[in-house]
Amino acid sequence: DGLISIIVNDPSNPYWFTEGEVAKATAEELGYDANVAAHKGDTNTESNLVDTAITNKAAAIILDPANADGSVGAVKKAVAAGIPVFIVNAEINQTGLAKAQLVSNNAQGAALGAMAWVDAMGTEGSYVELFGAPSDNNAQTRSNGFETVLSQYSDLDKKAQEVANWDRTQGYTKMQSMLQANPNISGVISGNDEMALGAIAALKEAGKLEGKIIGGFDGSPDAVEAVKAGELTYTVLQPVAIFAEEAVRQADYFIKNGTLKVAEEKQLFDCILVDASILDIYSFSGPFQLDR
Amino acid sequence: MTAHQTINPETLTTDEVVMSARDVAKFYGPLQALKGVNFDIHRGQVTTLFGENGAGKSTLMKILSGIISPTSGEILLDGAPVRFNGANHALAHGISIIHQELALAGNLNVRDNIFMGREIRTATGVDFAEEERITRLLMEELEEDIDPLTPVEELRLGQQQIVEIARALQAKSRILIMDEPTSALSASEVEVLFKVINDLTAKGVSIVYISHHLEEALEITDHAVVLRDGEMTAWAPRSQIDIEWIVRNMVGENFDLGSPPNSEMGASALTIEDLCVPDTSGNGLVVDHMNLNVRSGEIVCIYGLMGAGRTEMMECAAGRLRAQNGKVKLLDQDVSHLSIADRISAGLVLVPEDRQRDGLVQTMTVGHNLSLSSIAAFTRGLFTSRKDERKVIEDSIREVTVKTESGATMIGALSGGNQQKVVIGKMLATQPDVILLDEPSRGIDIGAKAEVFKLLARTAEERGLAVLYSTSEVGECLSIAHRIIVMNRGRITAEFDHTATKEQIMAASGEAVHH
Amino acid sequence: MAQSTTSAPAAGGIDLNIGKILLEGRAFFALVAIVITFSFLSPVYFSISNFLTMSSHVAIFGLLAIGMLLVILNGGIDLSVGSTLGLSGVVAGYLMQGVEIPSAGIIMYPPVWAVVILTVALGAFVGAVNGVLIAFFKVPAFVATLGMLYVARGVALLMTNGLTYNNLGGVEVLGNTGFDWLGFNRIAGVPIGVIVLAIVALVIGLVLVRTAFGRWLYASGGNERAAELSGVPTRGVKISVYVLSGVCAAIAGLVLSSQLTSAGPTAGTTYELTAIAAVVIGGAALTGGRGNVRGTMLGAFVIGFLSDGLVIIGVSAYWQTVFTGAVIVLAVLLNSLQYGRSGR
Amino acid sequence: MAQSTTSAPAAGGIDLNIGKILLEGRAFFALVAIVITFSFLSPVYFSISNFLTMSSHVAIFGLLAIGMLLVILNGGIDLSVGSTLGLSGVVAGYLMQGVEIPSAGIIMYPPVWAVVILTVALGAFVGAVNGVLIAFFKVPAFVATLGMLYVARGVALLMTNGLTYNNLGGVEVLGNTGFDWLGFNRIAGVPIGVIVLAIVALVIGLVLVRTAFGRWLYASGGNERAAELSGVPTRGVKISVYVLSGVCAAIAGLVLSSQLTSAGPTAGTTYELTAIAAVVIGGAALTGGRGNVRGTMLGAFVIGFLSDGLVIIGVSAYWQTVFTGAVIVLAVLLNSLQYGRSGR
Ligand SMILES: Nc1ncnc2c1ncn2[C@@H]1O[C@H](COP(=O)(O)OP(=O)(O)OP(=O)(O)O)[C@@H](O)[C@H]1O
Ligand SMILES: Nc1ncnc2c1ncn2[C@@H]1O[C@H](COP(=O)(O)OP(=O)(O)OP(=O)(O)O)[C@@H](O)[C@H]1O
Ligand SMILES: O[C@@H]1[C@H](O)[C@H](O)CO[C@H]1O
Ligand SMILES: [Mg+2]
Ligand SMILES: [Mg+2]
Repeated sequence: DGLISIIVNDPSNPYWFTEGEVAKATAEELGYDANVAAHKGDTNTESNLVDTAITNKAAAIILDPANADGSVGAVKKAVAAGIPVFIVNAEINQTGLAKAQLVSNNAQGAALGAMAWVDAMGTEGSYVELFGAPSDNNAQTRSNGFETVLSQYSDLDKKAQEVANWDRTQGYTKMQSMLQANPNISGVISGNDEMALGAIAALKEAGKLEGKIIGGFDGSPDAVEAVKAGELTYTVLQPVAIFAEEAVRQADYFIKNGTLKVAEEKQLFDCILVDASILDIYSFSGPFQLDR
Repeated sequence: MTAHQTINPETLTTDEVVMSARDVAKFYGPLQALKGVNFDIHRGQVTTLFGENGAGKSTLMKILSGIISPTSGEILLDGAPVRFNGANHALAHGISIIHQELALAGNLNVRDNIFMGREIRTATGVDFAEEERITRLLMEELEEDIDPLTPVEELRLGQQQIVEIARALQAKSRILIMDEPTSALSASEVEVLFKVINDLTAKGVSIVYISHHLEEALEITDHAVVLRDGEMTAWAPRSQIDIEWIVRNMVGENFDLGSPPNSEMGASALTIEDLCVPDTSGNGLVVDHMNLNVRSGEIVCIYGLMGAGRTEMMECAAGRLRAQNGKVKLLDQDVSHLSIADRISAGLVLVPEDRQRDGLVQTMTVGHNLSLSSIAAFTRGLFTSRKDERKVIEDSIREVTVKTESGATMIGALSGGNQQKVVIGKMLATQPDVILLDEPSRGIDIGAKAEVFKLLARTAEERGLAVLYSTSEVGECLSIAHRIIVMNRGRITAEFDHTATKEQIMAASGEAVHH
Repeated sequence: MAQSTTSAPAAGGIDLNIGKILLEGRAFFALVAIVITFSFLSPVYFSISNFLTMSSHVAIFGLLAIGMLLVILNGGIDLSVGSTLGLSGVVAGYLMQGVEIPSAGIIMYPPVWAVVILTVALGAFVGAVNGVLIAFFKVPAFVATLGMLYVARGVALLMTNGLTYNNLGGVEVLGNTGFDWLGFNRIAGVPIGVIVLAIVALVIGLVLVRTAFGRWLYASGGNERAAELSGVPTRGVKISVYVLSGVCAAIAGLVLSSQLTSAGPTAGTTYELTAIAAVVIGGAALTGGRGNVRGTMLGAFVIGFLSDGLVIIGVSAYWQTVFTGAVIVLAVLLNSLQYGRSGR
Repeated sequence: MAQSTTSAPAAGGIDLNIGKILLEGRAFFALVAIVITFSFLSPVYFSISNFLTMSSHVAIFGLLAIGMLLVILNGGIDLSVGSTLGLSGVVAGYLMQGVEIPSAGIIMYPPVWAVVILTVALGAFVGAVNGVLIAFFKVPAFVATLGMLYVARGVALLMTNGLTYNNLGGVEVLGNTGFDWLGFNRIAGVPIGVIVLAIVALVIGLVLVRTAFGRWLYASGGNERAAELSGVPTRGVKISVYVLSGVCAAIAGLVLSSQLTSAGPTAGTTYELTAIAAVVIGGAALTGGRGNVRGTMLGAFVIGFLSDGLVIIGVSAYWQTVFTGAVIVLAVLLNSLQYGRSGR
């Protein structure tokens, strides 16, 4: 009964793909029709998709916003049309609009990752950082989180930082160029897994992967494989499968009862460190789904 | 040195000079197209400019009409020096030009072409109705049944030239320059044009006229000026000149277009049987159940008016157009179903009517244009042999006597006549048995024409080549052709041997024999 | 009388003769087919409110496409429209935040009309740079505007440091409210964006068929040499079309950022391809000289109504990509078969 | 005599006469300027190892650009190369995972050579569809390949469900190892990708100047009607160039996915623009008939060495965008001033 419109960023990234699929499966399990659409980071497309959801008289919208500032208008529009909006994965910079914002605790995850990175690295050495798409708040949040931890160690020397837009190919070429300028680095810290995997390919090609400390973020299936293979030191699992499901359940609750299941708008979901030791104990039941 | 020192036009005329060029020189990069020319235009008279391809005629006219500026020298208008910046500026001074290369936008209709850049405006925009009315009047004046709203690309070449003429007439200028206005016109259309010219001169309009049809030009000229290699070599009033005078001053010797060679006629090389080609609308036939036979070593000329269907017949024989019915046979082999490429390798080639559009690849060199159809001849295994290609190119350049620095020159740098020779040379290099030439003499000067005809006669005689060419000038029929065929509305209406007279041929074509 | 000129494929127009539409534009059939199909597949598709919503989505691409049409009629191409849209939005956002004048130590808040004018001027400037590179320095249009695609985008990113301007509403006391009016309000139920598109289409359509400039544009696109020899100021025309394209992109940027009430530096990425597709589906030839506003509008509506329809019926994003490509080719295939024309 | 014909800008070539390079290609100067500037700004730029790394980045764009050159010489354009690259990588990845044959109930693991051949055949097929649409159905190249841009990308996404194939190494016992050799190994210190590029460039360069096909291509790009009347099989040539462009894109897809040891469906997005830019910077005319492999290679190196240089000296991503645009325009500006040619 009723339609839940799920709007994700770009399903060509496994992270967002899982987000959409989990939400859809949950909605269907709860007896709704569900549409998954993608705005690919374009606020205009996102706004069009919200219009379409309004036309379709959706009972609720699950939205992964394209832009912390830029998506506010689209959310307002949905709210004005009387459709409850549940934000997932990334925040919007205005409260009181969405019924809930369920996101991973990026700051906590970044700190978690950076500490694991220091554990593996020791307190001295040089490294480079790969930065995500600047239009996504998460990129800055994570970078700040890394910085907060790593800047405490004066002998950790950040040689360079490059934007690689969350993309594997860009991670690869940018890493190769940074390697040229800084052939003796001993580690890489990356804002997400795709870029880290690109960096691994570059290091492998240069014959320099051995002994490098490389940190990822997301906990994507490819990254988990790389951790198993000993190529990636760790990845920080974002509980996307959990909050995507939870967002739909909260929406369902709101549709049925007209009240909120959880009072707070901002709900942070802590990230989990996935390194080799964890994989010895726990296993994955699906993409981004760690069984405890 | 320059000719003007020996011939001073001003001493030879008493008529009022409305415009003149003084010591005008023009460089295109290192190439000097005009080397200090003096030229006068007289009120209410026709001044005709003669000269070989590349002599500098169009260059001089472009300077007079403000399209380009001279490198040095000055232009006097009513005795006072002027400097034009652009065609519109010259137009404002009462000078307009009919361009040699049609300057029309095919996507626009006739009315829009005539008025583009010179709109009749009202407060709310362009006055289309008034423009259309004037266009209709112009078409009536030129006795041409063309609707003002027809897109120009749907008109045949001759009609497009009429539009170009109409545009110049519309400007109502006092000086009208016509750079080869008749190259695509039929004899009757030329007659109408001459009538218009006479009306204009009677009203005091001055005309500058350029044509490679010498006889035709002599009909209306009041003064003749000859340019040669960028210099003025002769000047005379009508009373003192004849064809022989023009040709002598143009090229330094007298030319004739040759006579039929004594070739040994072999078996029939090209046979066309019952050929039909539909017209663009698909309702009628442009080529109507035509039969034709050309033997090896024989030269046949097809004469006809515009729209007689010569182009279609040749393009169909060469494989460009699809026949509705009928057969094309080459040495008794039926080639009707072969592609263009296969017909070329079988020995049937076409030199098309429009060399810029269909004959030349402007982005390539002379050599690569010449060798384009015979690549197989110098391909060894997978690759072409540079040595063998060079030989093919050099032989061609020699055979068709292209005036070029080398095969490496870009094709665009050659004069029109030499470009035409390259197109012919390209086809001859394939060692064909039959060559079709559609108006091979269009737009080339008398010297080049003679050379082209001589080349064809020689190849027919020496190689036993069968030659079929079309022309719109009767004089060119009575040159090297053994036989002359007249076409009218897609059918052969008469056939003559080379002893026929011009009057006989023209009468058979359905053309009014004038004067 | 003058009106009937539109019978030639060259002539542009806003003429609404039904017979001609049927004959001329296969895009029209494509649009009808799309509307029928989706109305059949979804009960909500065929409704005034949905058509208005979809039209306001079309407005953005439609504005870009009209500018693109002018450029394409001239035989050029403008790859920079998406970036110009993004840059314009950002500049409008910047101006709405107030401009600090350090020497005076004050912050100026230009009123909305001034913001609009300045933004449109910026679009015109970007277009003028393209135009000068193309007309005077003979840089091929593809290259000049490809360069501008990068430069304008880079500048937008540099201006905002990748961030998005959010408060475009203005403040009552500063006298700069009203920016979101463009995107949010409706006149007689019709979104302002759609009205803006209609006005621009009407004006440009009129310019194309009724003014000397229109004829110059068709002439220089059809045969530039001929136009020049006839006294058409071909360089001026060329620069003007790029300026107009820049202006259209700036207007689209204003409409978009006011619809979104925010302006981000990546707005409009890859929209140039959609705009070109609309123009070509609408029957214009990329070789220049052929095409009209009516066709381009149909093309924009075909694309917009198709993609919204696919979303409404819940087709997956991947299939949407496939369908979009197939429809572009099919619509043009029909046009090509009709005219039997070839080209780039 | 005929030899010196190659001095004309039309002629293609692998001829390495220094004098000619200096005279002809301003792209060469641009490249030298870039190398000098960055060597000055960063001590690590000027080193064999960096040049090799940069060259292996250039390899991807270079392969696409060579295919694009052929299409552009023909007077066309191929916007689908980036998507074809992505699709090819994905198909290769799919084949490497083993193909399940449900009827027989077995999984086949094709050996790497078979994967390479099948992938290249796929590229050829995509190109052939473009070619047929353009040559037989007269769809403008811009439109046909724009449609293919969407369709190929959509198919790649549908095949993988958005996921990335990760294990391209193969397994010893299945006899399908060796895929990563392409991307990882070096011969005499030179990355395989660079060697592949060199071979393709050499072969295509030779084809252009020394074979009938090459001559046909220049002729049909320069004047299609004249070429046809001269016996050139223009349709065959047209289809061939799109097929070759598809093949080049497939090879680029193989090299890239073997470099990354993974194949994702979004690989190659917007690479078509970079490939076109390389061809045009290399002096080819978008109107067809002019250009050569040497120039195109220079163009690809200009772009690659510039963008890597900017990364090495640590210029911000936004400035990189601006510089890229400016260099594209500047390099072509120099070419245009030289030839005084105009065009699209
Ligand atoms: N735009 C140009 N650039 C370079 N050279 C040119 C240009 N236009 C003409 N020329 C050269 O200038 C010379 C004179 O050319 P022009 O067109 O005036 O000859 P013409 O007498 O009109 O010949 P035709 O009878 O063939 O029309 C020729 O050598 C020609 O190649
Ligand atoms: N008066 C006319 N009205 C309409 N169409 C015409 C007219 N005259 C010719 N055509 C068409 O124009 C096309 C080209 O005619 P064209 O003049 O080239 O024929 P042609 O016999 O080859 O003459 P030429 O070679 O002397 O130009 C033909 O399809 C013909 O049917
Ligand atoms: O959180 C997500 C993931 O990290 C993804 O990989 C890129 O976009 C971010 O928003
Ligand atoms: Mg001339
Ligand atoms: Mg003819």
